[in-house]
Amino acid sequence: MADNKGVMIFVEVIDGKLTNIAQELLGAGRKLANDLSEELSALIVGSGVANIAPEAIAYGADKIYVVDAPLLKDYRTDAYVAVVEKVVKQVNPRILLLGQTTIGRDLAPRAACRLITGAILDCIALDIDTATKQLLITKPVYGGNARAVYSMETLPQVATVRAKAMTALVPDSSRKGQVVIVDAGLDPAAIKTNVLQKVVAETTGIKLEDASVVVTGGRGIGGPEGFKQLEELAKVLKGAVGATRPPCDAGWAPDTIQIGLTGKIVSPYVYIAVAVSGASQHMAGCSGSKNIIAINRDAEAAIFKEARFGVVGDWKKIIPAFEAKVKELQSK
Amino acid sequence: MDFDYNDEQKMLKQGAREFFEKECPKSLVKQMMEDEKGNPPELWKKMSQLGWLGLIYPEKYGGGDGNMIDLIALEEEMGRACLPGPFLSTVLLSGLFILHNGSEEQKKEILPKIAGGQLILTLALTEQSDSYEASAVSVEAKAEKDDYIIDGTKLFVPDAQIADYIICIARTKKGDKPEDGLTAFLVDRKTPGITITLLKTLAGDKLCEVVFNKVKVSKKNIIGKLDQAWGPLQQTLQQVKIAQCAEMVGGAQRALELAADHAKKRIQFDRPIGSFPVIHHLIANAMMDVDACKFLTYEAAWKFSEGMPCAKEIAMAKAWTGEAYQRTAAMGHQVLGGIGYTLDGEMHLYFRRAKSGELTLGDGKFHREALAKELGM
Amino acid sequence: MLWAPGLLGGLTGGVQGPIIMQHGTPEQKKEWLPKIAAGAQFALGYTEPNAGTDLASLQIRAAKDGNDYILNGQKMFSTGAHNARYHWLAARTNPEMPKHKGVSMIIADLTAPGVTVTKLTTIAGDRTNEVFYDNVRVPQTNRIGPEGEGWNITRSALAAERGDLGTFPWPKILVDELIQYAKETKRNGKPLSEDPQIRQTLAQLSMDVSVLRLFGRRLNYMIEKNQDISWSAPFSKIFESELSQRIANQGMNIMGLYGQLEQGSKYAKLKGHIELAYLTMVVRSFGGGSNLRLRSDIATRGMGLPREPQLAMPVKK
Amino acid sequence: MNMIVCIKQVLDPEAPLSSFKIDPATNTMVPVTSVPFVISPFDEQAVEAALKIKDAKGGKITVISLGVNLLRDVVKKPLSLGADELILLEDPAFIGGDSWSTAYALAAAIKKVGQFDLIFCGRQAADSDSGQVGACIAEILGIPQVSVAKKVEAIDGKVKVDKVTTDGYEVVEVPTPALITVSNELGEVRFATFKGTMASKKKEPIIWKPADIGAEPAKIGAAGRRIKTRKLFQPVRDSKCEIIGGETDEDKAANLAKKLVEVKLI
Repeated sequence: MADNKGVMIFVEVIDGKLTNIAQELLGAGRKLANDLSEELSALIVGSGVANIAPEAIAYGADKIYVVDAPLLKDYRTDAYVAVVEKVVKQVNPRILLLGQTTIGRDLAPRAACRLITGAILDCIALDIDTATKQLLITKPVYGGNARAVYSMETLPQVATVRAKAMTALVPDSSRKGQVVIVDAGLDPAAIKTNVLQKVVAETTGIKLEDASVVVTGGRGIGGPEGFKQLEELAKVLKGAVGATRPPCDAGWAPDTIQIGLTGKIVSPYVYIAVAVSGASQHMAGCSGSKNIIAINRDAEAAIFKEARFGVVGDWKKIIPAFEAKVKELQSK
Repeated sequence: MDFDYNDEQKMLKQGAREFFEKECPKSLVKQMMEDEKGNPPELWKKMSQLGWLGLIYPEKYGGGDGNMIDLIALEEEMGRACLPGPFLSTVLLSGLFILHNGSEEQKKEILPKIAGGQLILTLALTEQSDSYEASAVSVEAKAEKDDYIIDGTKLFVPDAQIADYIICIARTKKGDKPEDGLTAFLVDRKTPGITITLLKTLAGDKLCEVVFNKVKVSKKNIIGKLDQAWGPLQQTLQQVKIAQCAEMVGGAQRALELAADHAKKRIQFDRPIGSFPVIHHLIANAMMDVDACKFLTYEAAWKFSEGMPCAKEIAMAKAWTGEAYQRTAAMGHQVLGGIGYTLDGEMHLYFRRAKSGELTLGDGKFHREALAKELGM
Repeated sequence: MLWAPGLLGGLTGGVQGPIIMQHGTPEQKKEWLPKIAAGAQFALGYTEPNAGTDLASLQIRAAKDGNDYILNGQKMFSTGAHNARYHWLAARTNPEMPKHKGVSMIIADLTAPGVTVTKLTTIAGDRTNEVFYDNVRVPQTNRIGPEGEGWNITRSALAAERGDLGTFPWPKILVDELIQYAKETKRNGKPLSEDPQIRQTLAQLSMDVSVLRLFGRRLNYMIEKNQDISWSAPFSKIFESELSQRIANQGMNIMGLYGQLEQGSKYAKLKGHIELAYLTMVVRSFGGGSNLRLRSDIATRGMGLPREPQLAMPVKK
Repeated sequence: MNMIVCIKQVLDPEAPLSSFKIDPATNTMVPVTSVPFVISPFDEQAVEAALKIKDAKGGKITVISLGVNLLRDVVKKPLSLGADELILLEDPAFIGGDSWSTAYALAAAIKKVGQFDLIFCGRQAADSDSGQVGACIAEILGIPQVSVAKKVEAIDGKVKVDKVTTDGYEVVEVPTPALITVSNELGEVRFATFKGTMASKKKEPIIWKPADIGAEPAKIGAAGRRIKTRKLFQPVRDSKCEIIGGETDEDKAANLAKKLVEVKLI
């Protein structure tokens, strides 16, 4: 398929809005398209999503393909793969990018397999090899201990991109673009997946991904009571509480606040890591933080290698005293 | 003899490692050092459900039909985890003594309950004279109709504070030799006249003073033959020592790993301290020392499980392992410096246990002397 | 001498066969394996005046000339070279390459023109040799393994040698002799074996001998299973050489004044073995690679400790 | 209920970073003797998901793994937990593959097994972190998939899956046969009983070579790769951490608060 051209972004929409990751992907896609001197297109799939097109154009897309059908209301693998297959075969992009999200990680490998090409998931950097026009895809491997750079000869080159790895453009509502409506052409009988229920975990206070201060507890917190203490501190700092994987697995903290390779990716202004050793699997979820503050009693813990400020000591003594002092200073 | 465990034993060992990492973290170990009971009941129950408490017993007594090599594979991981609780006293000292010497009725009554985690037992042998020799047993049991009356004080009895039964080794006859005239009684701990005092120990393991003040025990509660407990008891102790060596092997191996890990991470003079030849030498010596422990223990266990004579091998394993574990943990403290000495650290747990392990069931000197006898000297 | 032939045998035999099996060409196997089987004597040629355990510093040159190499340089401590026919030699075939890369393994004929073997005597009275090469011609077909791979091949050879050194039976023989001696010898009217201190010492040495035996058997086990022995092979060598010294030293203490009598002397006990061992065994902690260096190897390879950083110093000319 | 679980043997991902080394010449990780091999943790959870269904409904669990030098004491673990059969695709031709060529071989083996209702995979392997093999197998076999499950329930010809999403979970239903990838949210995995471990001795693995599963040589292992590894490297960490001191932990805490206010972080 030597006539493959352009970069296509699979755009996710939540509650009628372009998601952050979609904005970031459009920013990254714009740059790649410029490097290739080719077009940047966006694929919007869903039910009642056509009105998103102008926003996607404002964020950098040249051409928008909209597949809008009631059957596409919920993400269902079989339906979405069929749609992606149809549009990609019609447009023949050189590159197809998706977000490393619940949808992207499910859709990308299956769609790539069907299109007889390869995919790389959870990338953090994308470049063009100018000699071959191939996409060079950087991805953390070995639980974040190493990075690999991959490429592929098959087209389109499919990749999913980790949240916050790319930067969105400043939206420009004066940008012009073309909108193409594509018929889903789905046979309802071929869709075997049913979404019975969606359960949203309750979150109190500030959403973890949006918080400018995150207080995270690790294995060393030792139990659910400790997380209550961290919540208090987070309240004082107007932030949110996160956790590494072990406390979530142990049930001390809900799964939805897990930060790391297999959890959420956050990049707050201040990240306070309490009794967190700094394993690569966890750092994969927070290394984008602007200022990491480590509190750990093991002076040799890896977290200190990533931190700007560190305190070596027992968090049980440090956290209450820290909270008290912060309150005192805030009241002045 | 194999220098490696077979696949299933490796699986048992790895599974035990993961289990203890999760269920027996060092915070629990430290808590149990302070705790009077010293045995977290949930952990004991889970070990029972995994079939570990009955591993070494035959299936007909609720056991797993495991052999000595299976047992030491598990013991290594218990040592690595610094497992608290009465495994040695209940499952090994008492359970094995009953298995090898008890009546069919006693075995059917007690062993399944040990395997099932419902009964805690201990064996009371040592006294104030601080010796594992037969001559050191002075607690007396005098016949009175269908009963015996036990009188005297046992010391350094492990886990007596939580035991349901105590197997008391008492003198029933003054024979020509001190080995003659000793009998094993299965005593309900709640029998009137028993007073138990918990002693404070180096490793936080639970050693007790058990005072028998005219304690009445039925003749039916004799385990094995009247007046002839000493020989069978020695055989059980031999088997227990092999298991205990394996526990120390696991601890020593972990102490070595902790030291090596620290040496790789700790930066001084702009390089990891592990790159200094002096640290290489400490670690290399400990590697050889720990391997020596392993192979001596494996050889003893193998000969035992093959039914071959192994008194020499057991003496060597116990003498070497006790001392080498202590050397290794002391080396660990040297490498870790101040961090190892804080109570937050783990090294001190191994350092404490190394010494208590060395002293329990006979130290290096005791076993070198035993070996000298075996060598015909 | 009880152990000296064993000592030499260990250094000269048993190493080459497995290496030729592993690295040799079919022709080389055909040529050398029958010769080794028939008892051809090899002397080892690793050490040089400026290269001890650090084989990478060796300087003996093997320059290509047609189908031959021309050897020039000197080897030291080549034990048995005065009796052996062949020299198992590490030589520098490419001086341009980094020091680990330019070394090849070559079998030289010690009777070839240009070879001079001169005697060196150790403090124990053992003979070892210096071997000088002056434009000695060796066919390139005598190179074992690829050119420049000598370092790797040598490492496996040294591992074999270090394991081999450890499997000797004589520490056990000596300890058994000492136990017998203690049982039979009375001091102040009591057998030595009743002295608690001596009982403890001999029991400990006897344990040590068991550990040595187990180290040797474990090594064989690992070789059979094709496991990496590079770090465990030295266990035997270190342990045995140091145990030998302990046996000799403590044996002397047990035997008291008699311990110092040489074999053949009036009143000498145990054929003077302990006296000879006392002198001989000191050598063993540095033969086949110094124990200090081996300990670093063990810790770095076996436990993954970092190596000591190399100082950037110019190689001596 | 016939179930198949795909597992991968990996170097222990919990091993300390200090034992992690890369050979830049071959772009591969250098195995260190002190780091053991284990079953990739998400794959263990996949085994657990299958065992839970077997507990509830009965059935047969066949475990498949692919590689060379697969350590029996590692890959036999599912047998000790209650799986029934172990198939090893053990041949040098199978290794060096990417997600696609690995999935191709596994799918071929699954076709040879024949009868199956559910296939379980871990959400991603702990070494490559690729996370695609499950989806590729499902695509090759033409069956539905559900990714990142935390709960799996089998109900007559259907499977109900709690699928983890960013802010909670979705309950998804698909007809069987289907493929499910399993995540750590499934919860704790069981430990083998002593009897289970010893019983696994009698279950010898079945070894299949490429020809046994009718795999085209050009599509398996390194030959079948679509993805090329250009480079593997370790990121450099060079942050300079300022350690806040103090007499006691409380002092350190107060000093930290002062410092953070001073540099306007809070």
